[in-house]
Amino acid sequence: MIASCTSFITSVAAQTTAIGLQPGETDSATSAIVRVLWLIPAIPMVGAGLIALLKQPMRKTAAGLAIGGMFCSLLLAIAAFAHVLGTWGGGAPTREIVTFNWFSLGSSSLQLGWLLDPLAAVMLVMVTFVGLLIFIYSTGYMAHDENFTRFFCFLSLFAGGMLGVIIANSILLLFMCWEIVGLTSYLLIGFWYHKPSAAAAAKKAFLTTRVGDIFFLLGIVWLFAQTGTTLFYNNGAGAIEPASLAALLGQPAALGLTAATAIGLLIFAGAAGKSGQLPLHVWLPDAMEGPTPVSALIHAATMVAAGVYLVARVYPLMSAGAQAGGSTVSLTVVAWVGALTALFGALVAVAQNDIKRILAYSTVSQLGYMMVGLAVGGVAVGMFHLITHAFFKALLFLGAGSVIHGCHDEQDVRHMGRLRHSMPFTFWTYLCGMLALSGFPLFFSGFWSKDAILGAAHSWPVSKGPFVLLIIGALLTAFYMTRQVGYVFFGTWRGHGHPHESPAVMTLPLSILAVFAVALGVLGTPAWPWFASFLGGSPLAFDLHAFAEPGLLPLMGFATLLVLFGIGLGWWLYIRKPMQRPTHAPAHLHVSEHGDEDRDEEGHEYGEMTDVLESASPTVWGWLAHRFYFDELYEATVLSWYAALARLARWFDSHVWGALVRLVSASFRGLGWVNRSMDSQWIDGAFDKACDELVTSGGVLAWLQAGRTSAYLRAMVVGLLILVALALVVGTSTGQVRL
Amino acid sequence: MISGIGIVFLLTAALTVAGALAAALLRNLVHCALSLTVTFAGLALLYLQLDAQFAGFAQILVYIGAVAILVVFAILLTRGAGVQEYRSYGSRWFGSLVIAAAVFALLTWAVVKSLPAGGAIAQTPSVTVQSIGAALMSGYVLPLEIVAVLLTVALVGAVIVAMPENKAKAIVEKEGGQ
Amino acid sequence: MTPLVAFLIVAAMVFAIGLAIALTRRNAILVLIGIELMLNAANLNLIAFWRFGSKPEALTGMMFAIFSIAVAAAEAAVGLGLVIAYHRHSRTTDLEAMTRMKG
Amino acid sequence: MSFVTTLDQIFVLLQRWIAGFFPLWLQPAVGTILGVVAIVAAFPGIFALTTVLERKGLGRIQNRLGPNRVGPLGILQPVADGIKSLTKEDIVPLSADAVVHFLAPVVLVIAVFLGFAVLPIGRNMVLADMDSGLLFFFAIGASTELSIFMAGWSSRNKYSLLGAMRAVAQMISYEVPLLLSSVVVVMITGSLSTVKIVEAQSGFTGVFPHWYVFTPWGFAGFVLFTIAALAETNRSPFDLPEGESELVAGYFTEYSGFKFALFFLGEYLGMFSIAGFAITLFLGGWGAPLSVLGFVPSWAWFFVKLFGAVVFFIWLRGTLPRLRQDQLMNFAWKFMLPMALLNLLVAGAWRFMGEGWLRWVISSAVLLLAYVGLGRVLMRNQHLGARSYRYAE
Repeated sequence: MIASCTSFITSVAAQTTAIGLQPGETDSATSAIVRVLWLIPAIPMVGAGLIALLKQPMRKTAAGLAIGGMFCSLLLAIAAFAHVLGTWGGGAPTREIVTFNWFSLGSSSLQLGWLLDPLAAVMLVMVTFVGLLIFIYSTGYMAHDENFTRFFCFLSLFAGGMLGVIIANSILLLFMCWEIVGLTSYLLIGFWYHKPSAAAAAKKAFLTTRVGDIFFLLGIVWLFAQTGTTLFYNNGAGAIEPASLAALLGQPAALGLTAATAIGLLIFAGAAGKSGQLPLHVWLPDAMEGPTPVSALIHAATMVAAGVYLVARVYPLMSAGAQAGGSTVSLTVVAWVGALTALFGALVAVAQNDIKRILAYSTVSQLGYMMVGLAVGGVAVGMFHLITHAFFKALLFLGAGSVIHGCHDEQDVRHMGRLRHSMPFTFWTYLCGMLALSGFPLFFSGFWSKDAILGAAHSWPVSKGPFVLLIIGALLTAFYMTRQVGYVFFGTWRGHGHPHESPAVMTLPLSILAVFAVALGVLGTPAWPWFASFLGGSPLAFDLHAFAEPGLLPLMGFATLLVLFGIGLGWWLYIRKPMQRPTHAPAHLHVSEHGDEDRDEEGHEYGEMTDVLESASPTVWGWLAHRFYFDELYEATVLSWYAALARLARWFDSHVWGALVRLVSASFRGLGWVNRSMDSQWIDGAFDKACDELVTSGGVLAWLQAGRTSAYLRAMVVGLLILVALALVVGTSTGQVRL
Repeated sequence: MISGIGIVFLLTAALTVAGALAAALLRNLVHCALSLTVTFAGLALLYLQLDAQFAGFAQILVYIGAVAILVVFAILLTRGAGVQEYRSYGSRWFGSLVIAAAVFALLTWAVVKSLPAGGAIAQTPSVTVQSIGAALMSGYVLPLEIVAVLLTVALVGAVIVAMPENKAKAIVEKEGGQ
Repeated sequence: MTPLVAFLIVAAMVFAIGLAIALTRRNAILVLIGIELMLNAANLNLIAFWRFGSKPEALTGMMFAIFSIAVAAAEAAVGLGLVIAYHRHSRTTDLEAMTRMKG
Repeated sequence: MSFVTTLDQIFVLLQRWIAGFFPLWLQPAVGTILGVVAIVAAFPGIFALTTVLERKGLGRIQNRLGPNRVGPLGILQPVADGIKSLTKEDIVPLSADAVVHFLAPVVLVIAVFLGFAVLPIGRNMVLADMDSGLLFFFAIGASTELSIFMAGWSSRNKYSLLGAMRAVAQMISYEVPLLLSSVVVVMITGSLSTVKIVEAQSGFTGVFPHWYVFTPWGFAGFVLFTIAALAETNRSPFDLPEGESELVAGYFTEYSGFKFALFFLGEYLGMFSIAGFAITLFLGGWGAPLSVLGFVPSWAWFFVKLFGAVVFFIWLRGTLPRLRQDQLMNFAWKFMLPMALLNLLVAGAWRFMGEGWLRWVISSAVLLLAYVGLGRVLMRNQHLGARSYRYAE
C-alpha cells in the first residue's frame, strides 16, 4: 500500500513536471492534425446534441446533420490516416499524443489525452467509413419510423463515443467513451421500446455488459493506483510503457499472478463483456431486437469490436513479461476464451432460424476468432480480421436488413426463399459477404484474415487446442452461411406477399461494402503483409517467397478444403433440392383464412418445416437451437440465487432485527416503569412527563426510535463530546495531541 | 490573561454574543430571527476586523440579505409569527444547557490550552478581490463548480419541496412523461 | 491587534449558544437558526485561522469560509422548504410533534 | 495649482484644511467625520429639493399647479413639511411591537446612509475607497429589506404586513438582476472598487467619453439596472408595496410624524444612492460627457447627472401605470434575469473578442435577438388591451 502510494505520488510529480499541455499549445512534435484529432469524436457528438434539439418532423435536417457530421469525421480520419502513412517506415510505429490537464486537485492533477498511431488511424477510417455508409442506409431503412430524428441522434452519439474510444490515450477517457457507447447501445437496442422483447433485450444488454465493465473499472483503478497515471503513452511515463510495466510485473498480486496479469485479466473481462465473449455473450443475439442498421453498425461492425480494440490497445500490458516465442497467462486466457467462443458461436449459428440471429451468433464466433488472433498472433492478426470482418459483417447485416425490408419485416428464414430472383442485387452482394465470411479462397478478404489467425494458432507454442477449435469453427462457419443463403435465396418462396428489391439508398452502401469485402484481402496476404507492417511501422516488401515458408501452403490448402467441404455440405443439404413450404398444416391453424395480422411474432403460420439436421438428431438440434441453454442456466443459477439472497435478507431484517428492536423496547418500557415509580416520590412534573412520553413511545417502538429530533441531537452531541474529551485527554497524556 | 484586545473587538463580540443569546432566549420567533441578524452583522464586523473584507460583505449579503429574510418568511408562512413558543424548563431543557455549557467549556479549554495568549500577529495580508477571484477560478475551480451545482439543486429542490404536493406531483409527472 | 484566542473564544461562545438553541428550542425553524449559528462560528474560526495563519496569501481558510457560506445558504433554503412542507402537511413546526416519517 | 483643479478639488482641500487644525493622529478620523457630515448634510438637502420638484413636476404632468403657497412658487414647501412632521404626534399602535416599530425606520435610514460611503461623488471625493465597494453597497442594500419587513410586521396591521411582504418579495426578486447587470461592469473593469470603475470610464475617443453605457452590453446593463433600481426603491411603476389604492400606504401605514418622515427620507436617499451607482457604473461617474467640458468640476457633473436621473424617475412616476404583482414577478424572473445572464455572456465574449467592429455587431445582434425573442415569448398569450376585471364587474 505504502509503496503504491509513494509510486503514485512520485509518478504524479513526474507527470506534473512532464508535459501538462493544453490542447491549444502542444509541443512542436505533434502536428496540426493530431492537435485537432479531438474534433473527430466531437463533431458527431455535437451533431447528436443539435439533433436532440430538433423536432420530430424535421427528418431531413436530422439526417443531414448526422451524415454531414459523420462525413466531416471521415475526412478528418482520412487526413489523420494519411498523416500516419506519411510518417511510416521508422521501423517502429509512430505515436503522437496530446495531453491536457482535466482538473487538478491540490498538487495532483488528472491528465487526459488522445493519441494517433497506426492502430487508431486504421480504426478511425474503418469506423467513420462504415458508419457513414450505415447512416446513409438508415435514411432508407428507417424512412417510415416516426422517431427518425431520435434514431439519428442516438446514432451520432454512438459514433462520437466509439471514435472517442479509438483515439483515447487515457484509460479513463476510454472508459467514459466506452460507457457512452454502452448507453447508446442500450438506447438503440431498446429503440422500439414499445416492443417488450426489445425493452427486455436492451436491459439485458446493459446489465450483461455492466458485469464486464465492473471488472474493467476495477482494472482501471488498480492500474491507476499502481502507476499513478491513466495515460497509456506519455513519453515514457505512461501506464503501459516499459517503465511502469516493469513496476507492474514486480508487483505480486493474489495467487501467484503479477499485478500486470491481474489487471490485464480484469480489463479483458470488460472487453469480453462488450464484445460478447463466453460467458458474457448472452446479450448480443438478443440485441438483434434493435433496428437492423443498429445491428449492423453497433453489434457487428464497431461496438463489439471495441472490446477487441481495447485488448489490442493494452496489448503491451497483456504481453508484458512474455519470453520470446512464449505467451503470458492473460494471453493464454484470452486465446482459450476466444477459441471456445468461436466454436460455440459457430455451433449455435447452425441451428438458428432468425436471419439476424444467425448473423449475430456468427458475429460472436468471429469475435472469438479476433481474440484468438490477438492472443496468438499479436495485434496485427487480430486487428486485420477485425477490419475485414467489420466490412463483410456490416455488408451481411445490411443485406439481411434489405431482405427483411423486402419481405415485409419477415425475419424467419423458413418463410423466405428464392429471393435471388426477386432481389438479385441484394443476392449478389450478400453472396460476396457470405463467401468472405466463410473464407472462400483467394478472392475474399475473410480468407486471408482468417487464414492468418489459423496460421498463428497453428504455430502457437502453448497449445494446439485453440487451433483445433478454430478449424471446426471454420468448417461450421462455411456450413451455416451456406445454409442461410440456401434458405433465403434458393428454394421456393415460402413467405407472404411479393418480395421486392430495396431502394437505391439501401443498395448503394451494399455494393460499396461488397467491393471492400472482396478487395480488402490484398492488404494482408503473406506475400504483401501491408497491414501488419503498417501497424508495426516496419518497412514493407513484396516477396512471393513468403508463401514458400514451411507449413504455410499446406495449412492454406487444408483451410480451403474445409471451407469447400462446408459449403458443399450446405449445398447438398439445403440447396440441391429446393425446399418446399410444408403441405401439412397443423390442426389449429388454417392456411387459407389467416392473413398477416393474426400470426404471432415468431411468424408461425404454417407447420414449421423441420430442418434436415433437426430430423437427423433432434436432441443435438435442441441443444444448439436453445444456445446450449445458456439463458436458462443463468436463469437457474445467478438470478435465482440473487432472489434467494434477497428473500434471506428480508427474513433477517424482519425477524432478527425486529426481535432486537422489540427486546430493546421492552427493556426500556421496564426502565420507564422503574423511573416512574421512583419519580412518584419527587414532584418533578417535567421529568414525569418525559418518562410518560418515554413509556408510550417505548410501547410503539424502541425508545431510540421515537423520532424526537432533539433527543437524537442531544445523544449525538453527548457522544461526540465524550469522544472528543477522551481524545484530548488521552492524546495530551500520551503526547499524540499537542495542545 | 489575554492582552491587547481592542475596544472595537470587545464591542462587536459583545454585540454578536448578545444577539445569539437573545435568539436563544426570546420567546417571540420573529424577535429571535431579528436578533439573529444582529449576530450575523456582528460576525461580519469581526470578519472585517480580520481583514476579510470580501467574506464580511458576502456574509452580510447572504445571511442578512437572504437567510434572515428566508427565516422570517418561513416563520410567517408557518403562522409562527405571533405565537409565544411554549417552553418547559424541564429536565431536558437544563440537560441541554448543561451539554452546551460542557461543549463551550471543552472548546475554550482546548483553545486556551493550545494557543499562547497574545499569539503572533501576521502583518495585514495583501488579499485583493482579484486574488480571491483568481483563486476561485484557478485552484478552487472544482469546488466552485460543485457548489454551483449544489446551489442549483438546492434551489430546485427547495421549490419542489415547498410546493403544494399535488402541484409538485403534477410537475414531476409532466417532466417524467417526457 | 486582537489575538487569535479572543476570536476563537467568541466563536466557541456562538457555537455553544447555537447548540443550546438547537437542543432546547422546539420550533424547527429555531433549530435551523441554531445550526446556522454553529456554521457561522465555524466560519469565524476558519477566517481567524486564515488571518493568523503562516501564509494568508494562500487563501485556504478564506475560501473554505466562502464555500461554507454558500453551502449554508443552500442548507437554509432546503431546510426551511422542508419545514414549510411539513407544516402544510401536518399544521405544526414543533419538533416534539414531528415523530412520524409516514405522510 | 490651477483654478480649474482648485475648483475641482475644492471640497477635498476644505476637508484637509479643517483637518489641519487637529493633531496628526486625529486627522484621519476627523477627515472621515467631515466627509460623513458633508454627506449627511448634502443629500437630505437634495431630498428636500427633490420633494418639491417631484410634487410640482407631478402637478404639471397631471395638469395642476402643485405646491405654490409656501414661499415664492412654493419653494419653501419642504420646510413646512419638515416642521409639520416634527411637530406631529408620534402614534404607535397599541398592539404594535414598540421596539421593532421604532427600530425599523432608524435601521432603514442608517443602512441607506451607509450606502453613500462608497459612492464617488467627485475626483478624490469618496468616503471609503474599498477594494470591494460594490459588494458593500449591495450588502447594505440587502439589509434595507429587513427594516421594511420590521416596519410591516411590527405594526400589527394587515395592510402593513401585506405591503412589507410585497416589498420584500419584490426587492429580493429584483436584487438578482440588479446584481447581475452590474457584474458586467465588474467583469470588464476587473475591479469591485467604485473609484476604479469610474476611472476606467474616464478616457475619451475624440470628444466622446468611454462610458460603459455606450457599449452594447453596457447599454443593456444600464437599462436592466435602471429598471431593477426602480423596483428596488419601490418607485412607480413598481410601487405596489405602498400602492395607496390597495393598501393605504403599505408598510408604513402605521407610521406618523417623525418616523414617517424618516421612512420618506430613507426612500428618497435610497433612490439617490442607487441612481448614483447607476451613474458610477454606466454613466462615467463624475466624468465629463465631452472632453471639451473637462473644465467643469467633477462633483458638478456628478450632481448634474444625479439631477437628470431623479427627473427621469419623477417623469416615469408621472407617466407609467402600476404593475400587477404577477406581472411584476414574471417580468423579474422571465425577462430581466435571462437578459442579465445573457448580458454576462455577451460581456465575456466582448472581453475576449479583441478590438474591431466585429464585436460590436455580434454583441448588439445577440442582445437584440434575445430581447425580441424573450419579449415575444412573454407577450405570447398576454392579450393587451382594455383591462378585464375578474371579480369586480
